[in-house]
Amino acid sequence: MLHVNEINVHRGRVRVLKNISFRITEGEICSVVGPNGAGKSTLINSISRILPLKSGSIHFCGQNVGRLPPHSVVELGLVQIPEGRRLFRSLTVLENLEMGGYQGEGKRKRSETLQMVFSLFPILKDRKYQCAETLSGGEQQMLAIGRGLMCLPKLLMLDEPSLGLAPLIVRIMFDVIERLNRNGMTILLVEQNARKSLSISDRGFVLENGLITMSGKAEEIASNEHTKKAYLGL
Amino acid sequence: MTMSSPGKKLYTVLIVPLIIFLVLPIFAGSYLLHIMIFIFFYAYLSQCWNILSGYTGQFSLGHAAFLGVGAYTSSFLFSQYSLTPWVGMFIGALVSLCVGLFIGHICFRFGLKGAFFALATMAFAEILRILFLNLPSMGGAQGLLLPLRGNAPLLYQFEGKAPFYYIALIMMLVSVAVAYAIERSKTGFYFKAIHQNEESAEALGVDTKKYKVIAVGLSAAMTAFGGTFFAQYFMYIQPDNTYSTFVSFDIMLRSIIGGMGTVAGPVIGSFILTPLAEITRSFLGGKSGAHLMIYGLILMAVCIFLPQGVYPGIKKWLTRFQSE
Amino acid sequence: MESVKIIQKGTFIVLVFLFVFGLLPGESFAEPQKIKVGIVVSKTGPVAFMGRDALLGFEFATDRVNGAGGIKSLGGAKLELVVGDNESKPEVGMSETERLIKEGVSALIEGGVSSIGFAVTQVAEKHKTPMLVPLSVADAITERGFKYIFRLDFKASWTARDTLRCVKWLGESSGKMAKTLGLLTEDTMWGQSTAKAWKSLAPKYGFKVAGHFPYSKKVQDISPTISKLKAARPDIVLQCSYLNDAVLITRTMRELDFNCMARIACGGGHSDPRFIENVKDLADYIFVLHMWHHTIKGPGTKIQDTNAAFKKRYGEDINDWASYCYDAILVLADALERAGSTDRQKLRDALAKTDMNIEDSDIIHPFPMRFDETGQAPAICPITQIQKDGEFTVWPPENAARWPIYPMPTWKERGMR
Amino acid sequence: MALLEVQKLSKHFGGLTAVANNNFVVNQGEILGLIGPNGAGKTTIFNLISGFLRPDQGTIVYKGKEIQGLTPHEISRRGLMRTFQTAQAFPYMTTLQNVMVGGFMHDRNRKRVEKSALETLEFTGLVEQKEKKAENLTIGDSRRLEIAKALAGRPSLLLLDEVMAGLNETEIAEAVELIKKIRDRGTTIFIVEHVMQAIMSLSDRIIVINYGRQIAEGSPEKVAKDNRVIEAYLGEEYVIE
Amino acid sequence: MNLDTIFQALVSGILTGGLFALVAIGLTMILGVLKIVNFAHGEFLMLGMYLTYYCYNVLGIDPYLCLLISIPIFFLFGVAIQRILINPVLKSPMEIQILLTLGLFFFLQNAALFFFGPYLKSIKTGYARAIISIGSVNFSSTKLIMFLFSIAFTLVLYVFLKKSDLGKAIRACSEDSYGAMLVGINVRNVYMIAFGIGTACAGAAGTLLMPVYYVDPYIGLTFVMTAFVVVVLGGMGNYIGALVGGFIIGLTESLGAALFTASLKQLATFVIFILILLLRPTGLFGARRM
Repeated sequence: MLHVNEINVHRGRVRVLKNISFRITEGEICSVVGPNGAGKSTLINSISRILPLKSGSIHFCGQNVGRLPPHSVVELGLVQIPEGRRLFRSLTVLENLEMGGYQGEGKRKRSETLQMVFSLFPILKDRKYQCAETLSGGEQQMLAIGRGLMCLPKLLMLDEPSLGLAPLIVRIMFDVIERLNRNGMTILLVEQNARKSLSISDRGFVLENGLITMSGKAEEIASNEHTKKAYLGL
Repeated sequence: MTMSSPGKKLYTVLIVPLIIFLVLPIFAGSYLLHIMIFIFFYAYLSQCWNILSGYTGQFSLGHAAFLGVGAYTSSFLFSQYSLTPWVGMFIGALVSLCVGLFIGHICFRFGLKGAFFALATMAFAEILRILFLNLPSMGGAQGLLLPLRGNAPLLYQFEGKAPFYYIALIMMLVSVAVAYAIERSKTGFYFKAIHQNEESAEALGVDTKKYKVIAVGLSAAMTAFGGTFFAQYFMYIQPDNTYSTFVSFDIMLRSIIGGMGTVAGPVIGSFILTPLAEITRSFLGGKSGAHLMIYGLILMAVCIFLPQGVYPGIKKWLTRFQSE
Repeated sequence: MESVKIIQKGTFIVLVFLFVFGLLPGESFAEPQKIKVGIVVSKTGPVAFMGRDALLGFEFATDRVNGAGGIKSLGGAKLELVVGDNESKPEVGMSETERLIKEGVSALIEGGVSSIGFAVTQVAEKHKTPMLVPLSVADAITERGFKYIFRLDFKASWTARDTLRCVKWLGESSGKMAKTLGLLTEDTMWGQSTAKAWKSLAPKYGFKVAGHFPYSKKVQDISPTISKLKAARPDIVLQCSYLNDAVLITRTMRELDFNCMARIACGGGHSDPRFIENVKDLADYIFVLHMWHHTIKGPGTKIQDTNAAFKKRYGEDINDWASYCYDAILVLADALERAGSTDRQKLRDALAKTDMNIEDSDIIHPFPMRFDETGQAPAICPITQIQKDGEFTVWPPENAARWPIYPMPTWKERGMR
Repeated sequence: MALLEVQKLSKHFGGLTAVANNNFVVNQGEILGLIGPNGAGKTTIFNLISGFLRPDQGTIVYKGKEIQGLTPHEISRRGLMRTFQTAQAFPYMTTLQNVMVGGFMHDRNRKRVEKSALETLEFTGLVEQKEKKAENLTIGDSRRLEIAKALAGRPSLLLLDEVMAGLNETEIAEAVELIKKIRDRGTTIFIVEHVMQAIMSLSDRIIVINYGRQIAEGSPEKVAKDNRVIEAYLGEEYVIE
Repeated sequence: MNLDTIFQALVSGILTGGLFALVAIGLTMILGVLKIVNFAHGEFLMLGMYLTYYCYNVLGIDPYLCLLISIPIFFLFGVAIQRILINPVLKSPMEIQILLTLGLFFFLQNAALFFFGPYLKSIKTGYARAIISIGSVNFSSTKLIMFLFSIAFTLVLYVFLKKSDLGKAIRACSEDSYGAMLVGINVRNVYMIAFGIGTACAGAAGTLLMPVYYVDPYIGLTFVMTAFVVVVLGGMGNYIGALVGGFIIGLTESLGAALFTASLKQLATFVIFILILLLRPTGLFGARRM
């Protein structure tokens, strides 16, 4: 479904991603594990076309997205839920969600998707007319995911969805992710909480210093000695 | 990082234009001298601005305030108490220093940054302009007409242009020397550190507020000397030609065009912009507005194609050219 | 080292620059066949409109002098105008004056507002180049002991004197003497100094100042000021306004129903033909102090003929600024004729001995054109009144073309409210 | 002996409690670790100690004097210096100049500062990068630079905020060595770190916080076995209700 | 002090305030969405006035009808300016952006001088004569129309921003352009549209101002200075703040002129400006709020 081929990405003069290649097949959850600053967010941002590629190509559903503007990538169904949520803080919850379904297919199916999001996160329905910034951290993360869902993603990329959240909320988040996956959504998950994310993933890879140092089945990675030591705190 | 060999080279390179500048008044006509005075004078003012805005990154849109305070102080003392502007300019600098410290203190105390600081300085200059327009003791809108005393070097008045030329040249050289000294001193390191990362500078023991206020004060005091020069050269000042926002624009444009935060930037900017204004005016002055239209176009072109200023832009281009 | 490269490149730029300017010729004097006359006017900037009118006057007079055979004592040499733009800024004016002097002009003529006048006259004096001042009115211009500056027009303080004389004459001739004055002035040099003169002169003529209301000429809404003026109830309003504020004030006066016995405005915006264009009949009954007006009654039809010729060429009457600029060229031509030389010193001496008048020369101002030791001519300020069918000179009585309508009818009486 | 003593330290942002009633000491000469989940308040504690934030409550006593309420530069001049989580160098200065900024704290003589800055670069292994602009450094080098800048100010207590984030294994080993070397020179170190292998091997003691509250304190071995720590931070499965 | 004068000042202040608000709303939108300090904004107003002048004098189009022309024209003009000039410097440091808008300012001002001449121009319509008197307070009908249109315009804009998708997208971009990009909003287009709307506001203000005021090439700067004050007062990017700020500044200036002298009234404005900058840099109503 997503085919990332030999991409190199620079930030300033620093090469952050070095010849990264991987594939994501439809219906799976794939986890990216790695230390802070290894280039995980850079990876997601280059797939979203926020950051330019130095070389390499990205194909999504057979289409080359390496030259498209960011909003067209979203329209194709390649949607990112960014780290730090990036909500429109002074807009209401409803307005935030509407912005998710701003264009194309998302706009046409807006009211249906809205119902879906509200059934997924009932709390958002109650807070419909509140400003986003008045929500708690967990609610904001739900809103961020809801807003992403409004774009009708085929592949959802989540960047640190459990960052700074209470354990209970983290559990809900992971539940939601699994549920979305069961309903047929493909998911690329970047998570600090490697143990948790690997446990729900089908596949995963480890990104260190801009290189993929390991990839394979999630269980394999979780049981690897190195990853255990470095990221699982065991 | 030793300075001795490049240092020597630097002096030899410097000496050629310096000799040309020194002997220029012998063979140059009055008009060329006049333009040169303008170039030096604006290079000086722009360097003063650069010390604050280029190095410290605190963008001032109101340097006319300091120019005006300097000009008014020395001229007022001269016309009312016959105090020679040679002394008056130091008093002017002192007053301007106080104004600068005041503006700096209250702006930075409340943490004004970026566009907010810029707009605040612009407002301060406007306030001074309106105030002086309505201060009868300062001549109000009529401004101050300096008493003519013929050729009186002790009173900062001269028959010809050459003395003004040398004064402007010295002012420019002094400002360059000051900027150069600052760049290599602790203060300069701190200024640049504040510009590039204020939080980090603070963590490294830099009293960022103090150094920002120092930068405003220093820049203000130096600009005031320019004010006295302005008054003595024109012999007439009024709020609209000293405190005007356009004067502030004129001052800062040279630095930005030449390259902010570099020693040479303001000088290069002035050598480009001042003659440019003269040339466009003498060639295109025939139709109202044409030359200033060109001027505006050039400014926009610089922003789009050489956003770091002409000097760093050219340097970058040259290095690329050499490496290829 | 970075700095070394900076300096190297700096040197390069300096050398290129010097080369470019070095190619320009040094100071040289014009061929006798052509006498270069330098003119420093505002072609751009906020007072550009003034510069444009001044240029018409200069051009018209120059063509007239040249058409009549040029300067005969110099073998029929023609005048050639070299125009510099001061961008309405004193420092640019200085710069342009320097340039013109470098280009070898024999004499200079200033054509701008007083603040620029100050600056440029200083340059001329320094270079011992005679300069005629047809437009700047600040008193101090001829009070600095300069030797090369000759002013054709009046001093600003004389406008205060003449307006008050006119008000007094209006009262005496109609039997309805005004008592109080309201001063409504813009707040730059011109307005402030005139207001000062009015305040000090008013008691001498028996008037009381009911209030002084300065405002900024860039005003966006004048109604608070007018409503204050209204509250002060002056019999006479004396005004110093530029064009934009004059338009605004006139409209606002009607809007707020402000009435008085007479409004007398000192030149500036009110004397601009575009004033009436912009306010139409609201302008009626306003007295305007002019530098000159084409309805001035002079000997014979000389003034009318000159004006007609001008109007034929440019489609408009000679206005205040153009009139003095026109005379300035004639005065200069006369001096050149007498000096028989383009030498600046000789020309200066000839100018100092100028003695022309409207009867036996082509000048169009009805006062003798000669300069006292300060370089000042004894100018008078004619006052006109805008009436339904046009604007006519009403004062001084000996040059008047019409009888004034005084006191002016109220807005209600005029059916405009 | 306590070099830094924190009592009843609290900080709220709006309704959110970032740090709640923290009490701990940093002893002279030790390496104290501070761990906890993202958003637990670690960086806030560093910001409070270094003066970038004012505490709502509590006292911070450093070298026997209360320092809460002082500005950051005043605190750093007393020898309590910090690094930042995201490397915050002066991007357009060279590495050497970056370090010199810190060095000017105790000396205004440019030559001497330059000399001691070179020594610091030598010490931190950056000397080959001295003419490189900071913006062009690799992640590893910019982390070192972050430490070097602070070291130039000759701190007696150094707060290190995730200086190993994003480093690979060899680099982490080097960083651990460097930190040990710094401690051996007599600088007390208070460190926030996510890299477990590093913090476990470095620290003499470790404090664990969650939701702004201290949930455990003690030797690395003890903390690693603590149930609450495993639950909150080390990532054991949550108990299903 | 005469009570009539105060009432008159209050009314004039509110009427002018409406116009200030309209100019400032355009500026605040550009500031809020693109983070550009636009010094050329006053020149758009000036060009709007010239457009209205020529429409009326050459084509005989009523000035208020001319709104239908000036709004789309200035919208497109703004879009073009954004594409060609502003877009390249969006990521540049602030000083370059300021320099660019200053360059544009010089260019437009002198282009106006070049093409339209230095003279003051004003138009005279039949209904400009009508005067409304309430007690001792007088004002011309054109000022009232200007005021009503300004308010209506501001409200339409407000509803547009509040209710329409595009309006919400504009607000979203001014909140977090990065987040907007990630939900599929074409941020580049939104920037262009926002700049276009900002310019159209200035153009519309020019059209509304024309029957009341006069135009020459130099009037832009006075209005843009006032507009900056209003923007900072109301909070950058805050539309209701700009409306209220416009009234506050309008009242300050007219009451200042009534109570002190007219030449000092701007002093009051700038003092307010500095106080706001120092004490509430986010403006009276906070930055970027609806």
